[in-house]
Amino acid sequence: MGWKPTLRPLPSGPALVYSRPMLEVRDLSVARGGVPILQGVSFSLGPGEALVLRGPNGIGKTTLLRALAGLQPPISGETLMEEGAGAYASHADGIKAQLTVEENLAFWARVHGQEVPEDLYEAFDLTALRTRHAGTLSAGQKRRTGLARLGVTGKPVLFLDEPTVSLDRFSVTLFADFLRDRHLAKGGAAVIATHIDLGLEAPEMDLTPFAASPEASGGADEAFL
Amino acid sequence: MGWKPTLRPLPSGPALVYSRPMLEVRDLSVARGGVPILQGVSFSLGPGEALVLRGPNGIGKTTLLRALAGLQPPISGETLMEEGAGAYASHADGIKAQLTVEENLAFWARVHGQEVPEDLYEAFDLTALRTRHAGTLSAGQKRRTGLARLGVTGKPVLFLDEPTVSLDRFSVTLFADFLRDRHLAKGGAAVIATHIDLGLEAPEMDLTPFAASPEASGGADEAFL
Amino acid sequence: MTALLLRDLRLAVRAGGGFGLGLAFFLIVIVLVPFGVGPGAQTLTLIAPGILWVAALLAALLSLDRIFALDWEDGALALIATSPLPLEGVALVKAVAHWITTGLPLTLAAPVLGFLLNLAPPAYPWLLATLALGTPALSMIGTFGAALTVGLRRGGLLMSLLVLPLYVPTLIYGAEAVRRGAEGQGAGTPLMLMGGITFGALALLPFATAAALRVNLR
Amino acid sequence: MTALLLRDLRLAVRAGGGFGLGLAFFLIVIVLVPFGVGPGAQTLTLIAPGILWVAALLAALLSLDRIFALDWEDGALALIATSPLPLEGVALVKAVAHWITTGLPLTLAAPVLGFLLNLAPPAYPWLLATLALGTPALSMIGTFGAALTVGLRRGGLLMSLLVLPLYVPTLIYGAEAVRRGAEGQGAGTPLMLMGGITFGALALLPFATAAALRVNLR
Amino acid sequence: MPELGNYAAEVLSAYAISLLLLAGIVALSLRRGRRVKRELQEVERDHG
Amino acid sequence: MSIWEYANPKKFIATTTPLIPWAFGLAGAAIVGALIWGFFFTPDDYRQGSTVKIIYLHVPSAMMAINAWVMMLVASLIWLIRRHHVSALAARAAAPVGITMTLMALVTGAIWGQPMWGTFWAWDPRLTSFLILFLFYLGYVALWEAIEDPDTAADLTSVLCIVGSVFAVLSRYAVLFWNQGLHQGASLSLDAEENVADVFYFPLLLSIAGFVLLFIALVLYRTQTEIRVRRMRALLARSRRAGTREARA
Ligand code: HEM
Ligand SMILES: Nc1ncnc2c1ncn2[C@@H]1O[C@H](COP(=O)(O)OP(=O)(O)OP(=O)(O)O)[C@@H](O)[C@H]1O
Ligand SMILES: Nc1ncnc2c1ncn2[C@@H]1O[C@H](COP(=O)(O)OP(=O)(O)OP(=O)(O)O)[C@@H](O)[C@H]1O
Ligand SMILES: [Mg+2]
Ligand SMILES: [Mg+2]
Repeated sequence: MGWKPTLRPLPSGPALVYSRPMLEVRDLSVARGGVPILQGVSFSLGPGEALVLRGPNGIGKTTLLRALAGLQPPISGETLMEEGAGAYASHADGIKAQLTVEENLAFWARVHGQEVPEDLYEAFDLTALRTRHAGTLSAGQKRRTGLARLGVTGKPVLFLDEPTVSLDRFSVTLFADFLRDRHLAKGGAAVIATHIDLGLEAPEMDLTPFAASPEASGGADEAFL
Repeated sequence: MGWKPTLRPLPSGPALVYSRPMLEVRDLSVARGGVPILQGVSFSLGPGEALVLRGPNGIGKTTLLRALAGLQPPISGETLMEEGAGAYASHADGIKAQLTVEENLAFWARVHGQEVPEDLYEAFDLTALRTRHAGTLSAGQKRRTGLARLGVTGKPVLFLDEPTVSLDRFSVTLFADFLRDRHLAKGGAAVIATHIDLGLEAPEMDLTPFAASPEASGGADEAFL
Repeated sequence: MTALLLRDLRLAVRAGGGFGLGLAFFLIVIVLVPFGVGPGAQTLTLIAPGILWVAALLAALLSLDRIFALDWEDGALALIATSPLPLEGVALVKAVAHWITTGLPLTLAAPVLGFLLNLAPPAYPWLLATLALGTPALSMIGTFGAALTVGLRRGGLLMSLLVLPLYVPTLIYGAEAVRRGAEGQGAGTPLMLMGGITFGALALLPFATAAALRVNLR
Repeated sequence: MTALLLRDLRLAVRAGGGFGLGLAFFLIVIVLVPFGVGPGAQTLTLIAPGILWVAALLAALLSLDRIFALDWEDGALALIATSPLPLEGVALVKAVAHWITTGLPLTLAAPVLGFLLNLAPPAYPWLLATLALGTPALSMIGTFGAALTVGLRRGGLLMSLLVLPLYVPTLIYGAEAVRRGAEGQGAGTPLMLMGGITFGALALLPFATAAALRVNLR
Repeated sequence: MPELGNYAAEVLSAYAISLLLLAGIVALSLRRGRRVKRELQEVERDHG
Repeated sequence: MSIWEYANPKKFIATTTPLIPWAFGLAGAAIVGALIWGFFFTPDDYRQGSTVKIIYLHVPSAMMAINAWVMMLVASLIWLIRRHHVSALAARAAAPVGITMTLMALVTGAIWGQPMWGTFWAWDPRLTSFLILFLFYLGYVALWEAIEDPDTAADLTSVLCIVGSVFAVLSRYAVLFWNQGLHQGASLSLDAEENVADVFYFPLLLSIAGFVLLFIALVLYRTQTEIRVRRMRALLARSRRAGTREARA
């Protein structure tokens, strides 16, 4: 926040026109802890498209997603996206242990001015857990609740950081189905960092080639080099 | 830990005699939140053997591991293991953000009265990160540090709950190698709950058939039914 | 916005850290002081206004770290920041929720606790008035302090250090008004000055708080 | 054991929540009190022993939640519990670490702060003696309270509620000894009684603390 | 009504407050007890 | 048959249900009788005037405030040693009753203090000890409320109750050391010389008996409520678990 990711807002128009990208990233470089991590990342996503980010631990997937979501400023390059169109989901999913699954989702729905769709519980196999306090869920059940939150944000562009951690295989399929049938099919887009196979037909991008060279410029420390 | 898992300590003897199990679980039933979760779990592990626990989210893998590690009492059944032979590792890995990787490992080594083996850093690809504060690591790097901790406990029986969360494929291999070559090969044993394929030649046990029936007896709530 | 307020109040009630506790802490500090300074009634009457205000301030202080820290730890704060809610509004709502769970019950209970410290009878209305007017400022200033330290794990003590100096003017006017009231003098001036601080804080600090949150989320 | 102590001290220094802060809080409370009760020198002299002790107690209190909560959240506590260290020893070490980071600096700094409150000169040695003897009890009792509430997120306020009543006897003897010292009377009796509490607490509370930890880890 | 002398206000308020407190705890206990009993019956019917 | 059989929740409910109306009835009769007797049919004290009538409320409530804590301590020990759920729940059930009694003793005492000592509140050791007892009760109840898992809560509150009892006693002595007070000594001593006059004594005894009965009735009833809450919780938890498994299958 603070810094707004949109440099030039795209001219608005019907959301489903295929040819206009929903998210365009041009020559982006990002830093973490004052050190450049990635440089020259470019891609663009249209409605209904997803991109899977790959790369070894520590290459900068989390950093890139945070920059795209507007949580940290990039060193250089630009991100074009309609203002307020992005939703970010990380390991920490903002689910309160003291509230029930239903109350948690209802809160996030109200924050985004949405309703909780009835079939959302089914889509994430949460029907039997609706009235459970989130604190008493198993790791995977809690994660499913966190993912179900994405269904009530109403945001068209999702930035997902390792969404399937702790999920069993069946739940991974549930999540892939959700993404394909309920998000992308409705004209949404998604950037997903993951180490496993999601079972989603989406292009993958390995970040290894974009690792910043040691001489890369930028980063908060640059002035002192 | 309050309740002691060892019912009858095994007669001590040379640790590597194959025929004597290091961990024997007989007809174990466990509860969570006062409700029986699993019943009738039995298995035994000899030196050099590992067991992979499988099952959908919420079946009770975490609960079973906690009971085996002695963190919670079982409803019934017994766990035979030499006292103090087990080490438990969960999602939370006790790595302090303010200490460096080296300091973190050194602390756990001293707690267990061990030294940090020099090649441990290499085994987990941490050599370049030794002097980094753990707080500045990426999710996977932090996880590797948490796993490296297992190399300094000196405990022969490991209970691992989803050890490979956030790890990339290469790191998963590193971890499997560590387990195979440095732990099992030296006569250790391990029980591992995971949803992914570790690349380890170990028997798997699906917990689904052991799910407690709704009429199962036991659990703190039993007196009230 | 109301969704956030309701959720915060519900969490305060459920999490077993809400309503009653700030009050109980207030009570305890008031009870401890005579153990320290001795049971003499005159001494107590003399220091009662000051001690009541200092205790109110500490009770407000001790609950500050709940304002943002829980939402920070589980990631809810980052999610709220990327939601359509304006962060300034979020800051204000958080302060209001804090006031409802601490400042308000404190104000209502203060007269009863006045007895314990042998507060002079004419001071009671002033005690109520200053607390009603002053505790919102404590909550708002505290929210700002909480926003500054939200990224630090268990930054509670540091936050106290940052916040307490900011509380000084409110404390001085508040205690002074009660003291003058106890002596039967008019206490309108300190009361008005305190009101000024409260409204100023409510008008301006949400912006500073939001800025601090943005920096911490980066 | 020493490994744990050293780690805790190192964390306290690094985490920016250690040494200085408890002290700074102590200082601020001492500074706030004259703002609250007014600057009259006699009044201050009168209440100085009590206020000094109450402030020391609050400063100790505010840092209690760091004792176990951080280790709880990142799972280190469960790992320590399954390690060869006896949990009773862990409880004692935690209390010692807390004392070194708060009680000790507080004791050393108290005479300086006595000046601010116009403490009577003969009281200084007694202030030092009571704090040196009493703050270990505060740390140990606080560690017990922290163990009771460790499972609760941000249970700080609840912990205060549980711990402060337990502090009452220590506070009474401590402040009474200083007051008698200030008046030039012998203060040996309260000092000895306080010593009894301290040693009793150090001998017995580690067991209660370990029991509470075991329950919470279950 | 007995003659209470100078202290009528004190004595009467002591009785009033005490009886109020006693009635309060009894009423709260009974109310919660009844509600829980009713809810338990429902739960036993639905899930027993 | 061992007494511990009543520690079974079902057995406890079955046994106590017929007793509760009697306990409530007798308690009500005794208290109403004692208060009417004391209020209308006893003379004024030559020194205290009519305020002596407050004794029928003040002394029984003060005694029950202490007795309730002692009962909680015993129940906590039984829970920790024998792990009978009913005793843990009885301790929980008793705490709010104890709080009420403590408040009542404090309020009647404060009102009594106004004519006798000229102030509502003085830091007299007796009164102060009661205030500390009140704080202990508050902490105990707050801890019960804060912990979600009932067995964990029972364990931790029991530990707190035991440690708290020790410190409550220490506080009592500390307070006595700190300030020698205004309050009168025990009036119901065995030494007949020191007892209050018989006119006040018998209604007072009746009132005390009524308070004891009321305490028993309330604790039994509230324990039943706590047992039902636990039963409800257990049934819901099990059926939810069954539901999860079906959904998956
Ligand atoms: C808030 C204040 C007070 C509290 C907490 C309090 C508490 C107690 C307690 C604990 C007892 C002991 C019962 C026993 O051990 O037998 C008691 C008895 C008594 N109190 Fe108070 N008291 C308070 C104020 C007063 C006042 C102001 C008076 C009147 C002057 C008073 C008169 C008595 C008398 C006459 C008894 C009966 C003597 C006895 O049986 O011990 N109390 N009170
Ligand atoms: N606060 C920080 N200060 C300094 N360096 C940091 C900080 N946080 C992360 N880094 C470094 O930045 C790099 C990128 O981290 P990032 O978290 O983006 O990796 P990642 O691709 O998400 O890895 P993973 O798959 O393990 O989650 C890593 O090398 C990491 O060590
Ligand atoms: N504190 C609790 N109170 C009540 N029920 C709980 C509690 N914690 C977990 N459960 C329930 O117990 C069951 C077993 O949980 P457990 O964490 O052992 O599952 P798991 O097999 O580890 O699942 P995952 O793969 O998601 O980690 C789940 O159905 C969960 O909902
Ligand atoms: Mg990452
Ligand atoms: Mg699990």
